[in-house]
Amino acid sequence: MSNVNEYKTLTANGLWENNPALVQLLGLCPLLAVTGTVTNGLGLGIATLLVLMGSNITVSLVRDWVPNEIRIPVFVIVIATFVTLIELLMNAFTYGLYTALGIFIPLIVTNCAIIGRAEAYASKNPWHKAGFDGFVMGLGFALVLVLLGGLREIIGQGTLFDGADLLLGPWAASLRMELIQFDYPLLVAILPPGAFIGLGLIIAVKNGIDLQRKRRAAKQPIAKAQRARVTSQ
Amino acid sequence: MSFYIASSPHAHQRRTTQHIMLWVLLALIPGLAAQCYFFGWGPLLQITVAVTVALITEAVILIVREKPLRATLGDFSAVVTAVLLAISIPPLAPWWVIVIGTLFSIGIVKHVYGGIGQNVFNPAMAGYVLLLISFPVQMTSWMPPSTLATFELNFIDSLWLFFTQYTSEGYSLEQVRLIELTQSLDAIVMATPLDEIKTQLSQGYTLTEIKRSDVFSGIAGTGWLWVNLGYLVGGLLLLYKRIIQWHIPVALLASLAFFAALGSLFAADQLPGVSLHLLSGGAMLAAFFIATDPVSAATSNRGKLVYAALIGMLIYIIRTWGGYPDAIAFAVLLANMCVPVIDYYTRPRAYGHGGKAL
Amino acid sequence: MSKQASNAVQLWDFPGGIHPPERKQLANRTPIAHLPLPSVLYIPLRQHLGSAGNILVQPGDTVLRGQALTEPGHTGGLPVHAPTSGTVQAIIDHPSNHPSMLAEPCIQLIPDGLHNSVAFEPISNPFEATALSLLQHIQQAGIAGMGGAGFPTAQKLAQSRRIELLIINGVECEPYIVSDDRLMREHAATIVRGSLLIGHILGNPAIVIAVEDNKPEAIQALEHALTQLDSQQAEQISLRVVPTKYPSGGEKQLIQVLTGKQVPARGYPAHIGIIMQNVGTAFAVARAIDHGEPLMERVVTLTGEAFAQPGTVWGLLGTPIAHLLTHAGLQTEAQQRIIVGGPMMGFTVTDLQIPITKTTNCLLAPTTTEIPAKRQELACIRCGACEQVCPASILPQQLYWLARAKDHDGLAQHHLSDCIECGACAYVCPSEIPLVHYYRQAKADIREAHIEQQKAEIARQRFEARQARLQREKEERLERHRQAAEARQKALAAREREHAQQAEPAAPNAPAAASDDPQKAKVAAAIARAKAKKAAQQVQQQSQQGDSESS
Amino acid sequence: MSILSGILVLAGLALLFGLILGFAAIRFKVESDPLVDQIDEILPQTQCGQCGYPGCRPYAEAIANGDDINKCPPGGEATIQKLSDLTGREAKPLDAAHGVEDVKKVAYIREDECIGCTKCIQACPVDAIMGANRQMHTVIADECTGCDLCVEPCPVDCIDMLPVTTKPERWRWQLDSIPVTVVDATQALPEQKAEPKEEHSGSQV
Amino acid sequence: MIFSSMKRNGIILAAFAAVATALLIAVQWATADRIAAQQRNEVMRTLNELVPRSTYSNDLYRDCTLVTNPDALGIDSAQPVYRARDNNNHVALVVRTTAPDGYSGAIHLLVAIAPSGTILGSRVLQHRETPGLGDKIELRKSDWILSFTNQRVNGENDPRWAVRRDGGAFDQFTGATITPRAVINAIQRTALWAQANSNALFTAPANCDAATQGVGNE
Repeated sequence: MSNVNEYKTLTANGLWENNPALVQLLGLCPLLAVTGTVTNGLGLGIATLLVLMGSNITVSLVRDWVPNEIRIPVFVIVIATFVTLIELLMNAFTYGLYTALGIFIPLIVTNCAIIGRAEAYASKNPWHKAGFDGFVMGLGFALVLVLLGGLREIIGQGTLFDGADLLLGPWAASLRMELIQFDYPLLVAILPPGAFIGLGLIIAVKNGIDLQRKRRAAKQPIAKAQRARVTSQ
Repeated sequence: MSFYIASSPHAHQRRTTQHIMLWVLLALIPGLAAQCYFFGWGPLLQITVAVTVALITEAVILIVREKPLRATLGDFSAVVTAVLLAISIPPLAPWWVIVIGTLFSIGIVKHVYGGIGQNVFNPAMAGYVLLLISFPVQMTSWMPPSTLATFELNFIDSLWLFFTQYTSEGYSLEQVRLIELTQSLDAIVMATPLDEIKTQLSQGYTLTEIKRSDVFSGIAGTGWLWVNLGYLVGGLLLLYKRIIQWHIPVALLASLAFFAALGSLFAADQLPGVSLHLLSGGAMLAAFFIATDPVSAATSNRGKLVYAALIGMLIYIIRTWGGYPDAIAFAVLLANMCVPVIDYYTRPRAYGHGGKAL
Repeated sequence: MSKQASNAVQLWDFPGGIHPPERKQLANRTPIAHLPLPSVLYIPLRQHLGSAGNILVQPGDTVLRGQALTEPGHTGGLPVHAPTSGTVQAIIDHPSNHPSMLAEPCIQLIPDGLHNSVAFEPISNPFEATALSLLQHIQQAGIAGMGGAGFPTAQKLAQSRRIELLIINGVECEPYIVSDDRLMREHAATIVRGSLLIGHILGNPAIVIAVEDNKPEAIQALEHALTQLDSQQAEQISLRVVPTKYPSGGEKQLIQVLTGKQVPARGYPAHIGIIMQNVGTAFAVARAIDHGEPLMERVVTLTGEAFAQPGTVWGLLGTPIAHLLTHAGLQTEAQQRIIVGGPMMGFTVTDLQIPITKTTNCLLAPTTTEIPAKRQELACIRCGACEQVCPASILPQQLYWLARAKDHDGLAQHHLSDCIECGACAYVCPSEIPLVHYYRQAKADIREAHIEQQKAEIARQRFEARQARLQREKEERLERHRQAAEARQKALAAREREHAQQAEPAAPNAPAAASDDPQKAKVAAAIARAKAKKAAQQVQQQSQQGDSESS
Repeated sequence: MSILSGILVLAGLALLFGLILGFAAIRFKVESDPLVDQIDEILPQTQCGQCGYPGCRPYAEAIANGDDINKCPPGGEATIQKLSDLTGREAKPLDAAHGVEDVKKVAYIREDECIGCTKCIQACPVDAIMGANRQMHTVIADECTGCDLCVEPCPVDCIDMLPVTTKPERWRWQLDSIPVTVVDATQALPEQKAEPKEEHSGSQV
Repeated sequence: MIFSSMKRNGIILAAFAAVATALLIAVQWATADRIAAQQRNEVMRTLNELVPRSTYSNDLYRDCTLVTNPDALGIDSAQPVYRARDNNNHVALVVRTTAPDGYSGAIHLLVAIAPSGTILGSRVLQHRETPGLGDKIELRKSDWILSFTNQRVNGENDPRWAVRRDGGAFDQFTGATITPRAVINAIQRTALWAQANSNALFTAPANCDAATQGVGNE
């Protein structure tokens, strides 16, 4: 029972309460650079998710053998290995996306969200929980990437799923939607400043929702806590 | 009868934010008049739309944020922002350009940062940059000075162009912007003088050759010279009324002139000189009206000198080597970012902290 | 000679400063007036910086003018004197002449109208007397700095450091106030005499009397007084005219103007060999030494357009301000401001019974057209105007943000403690932010936090000491029990042995029966009372709960 | 060959760094953590026990071991903020389960009702109550932390918690706390004291 | 104690590094062929857009020579030239070239030229022109680049090879004339050079390796 609860908490943390992109504000460099379209966001999101899961599970499995002093180097080795693996695999199987995401795949190594989870969670919990944590954290990160990519794509070029075939194969070319036909799209959305503004707005919306929820939460009766007697009386 | 409780000082110099902003608006008039004389009704149309949008946006945001409406709307800071943005963009840029720009300036750059006094960036310039990088075509479609223009635009034509991009007779903005040059039979489409120089230089012409064109009046851009002089007059008025202090305008212009002179010294025929830099673009507007925005500028006198000199240098660098034609907005925003550092390192030494410690 | 000298000497400038409208003509055209005696005086025990003295009188005592009502206690303090003859009616808590108007102990004196004085004891040949005896005399006269802070004068003059310069401050830079101006015009010779006496106490340093250039009559009067001196004294003392700029009368600023030196932060002028005294203090010192008169009255400016007859008056210490306001013909309006002090640094009061004290130099009652009411505080636009006018070269705007954020460390780093609260920053602020008020509150908060921290430290030590004591006591108790148990066992063993030898009945020791103890009855009664109270509370609580549930 | 050399080079490097880290871990070890002392410094030392721990020091130890930082009503928001700054944890609002922030108070014993039972003396965590058996007790106001632990043990309910009175020199410039008095203009100026009528405090700051 | 700590940490870290490296090497070995094929496909896709697959019969990807000619190609480094042949007939040269004088720096292009001098097509590979103004040289933004297809350069002073504003045959962009000028010049220059050196280029040895062939369509 407590297990179920723990998974629930992990899920809420990863997707909302402690979302790596919106709350921890980690891994912003790839997040802001590649989210010009949904496809790019999704690609990098999936890559990050895979790395995060892989590294979390591995770190958790080896945690008993790793002395405290060298845990960070070991984590880095694990993460770097996974990133390189993903990079090689993407290069081999999704070449178009590989060229589109370009230099940002190796940058996943320095995504603090990953080493942060390894340090904060995976190194203290069993492998299945760590893996699940990696999955929801990665999912939370990927969702933000996709959301931001979607926003920027719609405002900046009026489409959605442009270039999905690069990621998902030729069938996905039909996913492309032309939502709005701009004569003059708001180019800033696709350019890097648009990513900053967009992320800022998403964070603002998230905080706004949190505030609303807090306000709405019914005032629970306050249980009086036991007061300690400092003295024998 | 009741007694009134208040904290000292009880006396107050009656110079309020509102007062300052109204003077700024007043001082813009000479430059604006010159702009209208040379470039038609466009600036006035832009200002009308910009001020309306700015006030509505600010009012809506203030209501949403549950802030006092009268006091903030009444300080005219939103109006100043709107006017500065409106006169910075091409006179007949389509209406939605200024609407988007003003929305961004007031909504995002001013209020998301917390409203007046809190914004890190100059709202008008941030709005300008947004427009420039989003709509480069519209934002570089400048009108030729009326003395050179092929078309004479009346108010109705301007209105049509502003809202539809075509005159009532169906001429497009592109056509209206044509100039017939006297020394060659070519007709060219007008850009700003500085942009024109950059284009021509890339074609291998020398500066002396370029400046023979009608677009230039010998020392600076035709029309643009008078616009800049107009803003200079307005700026001097602000200085005289002590609305602004000399530090920022002088340091900005001096720094820009210094680098321009340095450039001329090394490559007189490849780099525009002092008079072109000071009088052909938006240098005067920037020096007296934009960089002096108190909110986003440095605070101490020494800090203001550093801040303005930095803007001058950045303007020169971006104009000479940058990817966009005008540089003022970028320069001001970059300098805005440096303000905390400048402020930190130009703190005055507090009384009694000079000698040995006790 | 003095005029040429004063013009030739170099002056410095201090950073910042403002030029508010001076409006001194309102009150400086008429001589200092004497008022009829008020019907009651509230003489605060504490009118200076420091602790109050010990009370020497009791309700019902008849006192004479100049009689000491308090004496310095073991914690120091300055005596206060009866400014007129009369009867001590009571010693009460009365609203104080302080921005908070919180009540403070005062001696309530009913004047008898005779104005009989004690026999004053002047010092006949003061320049022959020792500095120590003069200082004692000044302290017994109850003289405190009359410029504003009210620091006991004798304490300030009792310097072990070598003093090279004595500055007599007649700058009076704050708008409206003309007390020192009038005093200099009418009693220039006494002021010069007082200055020389103070100079004598300090071992004859150079003496400079500083006056702002907007007081030509005062300058003339002082110049005249200086020409009356013998050559040796004239050599020692000089008059210096400083340009008008607020706040050039601030101690630190005036030192900078006259000498170009700055008083080190958290230091005193004496650290750089300088002592400053107000002209009013110099006057009081001269009166005390030459006439034996303690400090009983002072010049108060009554000014502002709400007065029908503005001017200056001699106010007896302890006079309720209502008496002075009536005298000057105050015409109140709906939202009347009564400001004690000037328009830049004074504070508003709402109770007109607060007394005049040794530091009350001005009562300002402006009309709302003259000094408009405060408007809504707007957002700071970072214009930096405050920074330009700050005479202490600190960053008012940064301090404002830090004060709002309650960042005490940041405030300390930005030298909040060097703020002299002159109000120049708030005067120029286009958003009308009451900056000084923020600083005052922040300073008070910092002071409070400091006091609380000291108290917490003491509490912690006491708590730890107590814990240690309890631990020790517990161990001792255990030890005693152990010993007792051992003893019991020994005794038991012994008794058993004894018992074996002979059976002896031991008479049980009857417990002390003290049933008729009155104390016990009282205790029982008290416990019964408490129980009843508790029961009543419970009933009340239950009924309240019942109410809240039903509602 | 290149495969093997790749592995060897990386393993060698890792070995080297591992050796360095192993060396550094022993050589540059930081001695015990003074965090508890720092936390204890921040706590108000009222020793009131409202946090659920017997005194401030035990609560400081509990915080250092991960307990919440919002359980100290006497310290209030200011203390929570400081603890948040020190520990890097989120500054949550005061946990109302432990009580609410209140004005500073000091205990006062109504001496005529006191029966001299010494129970309050034993309850006082800072030994701020003087008295002996069957003697009237009194509180040393300057030492009282206002913890109110003495109130409950008193069998005769003779202890009151009174708010600390402000003195002018410790006044905190709260102008809006000064009541605005509405006075009759005709009565205000002559010497007879007008009876002020309290009204809303409409002061401007 | 210090030595045991060093030994333990060193060995564990080294073990991790060794395992990780071995794993990576294994994966790289497994994917190497596929990656090479992907790169080749990418290059071929662009090449085939310019030179239709049906018109040549050789292995265009391998039939590549490196040429260093800063005057003609606008860049100091060696550039690949692909040779399309149908049996032994010369079909086309595909040259990677550079316009160094774009508004914001160099523009990298691929130009296909028939031995006759006719331009078969051109693509922009990489540029940093102003978004919204100069970036219309990309095929994704505008089909302006297609206007060179089947054009011919008649000598160095061919008046048609200029933007309209300068009296030429090609459109400029609103608000930007520098960028199209640079591209036109570069294509003209490259075409003239390729035409003049056609035979020499076709007979040069094939000496490209994978590293220099990346087209990097960005």
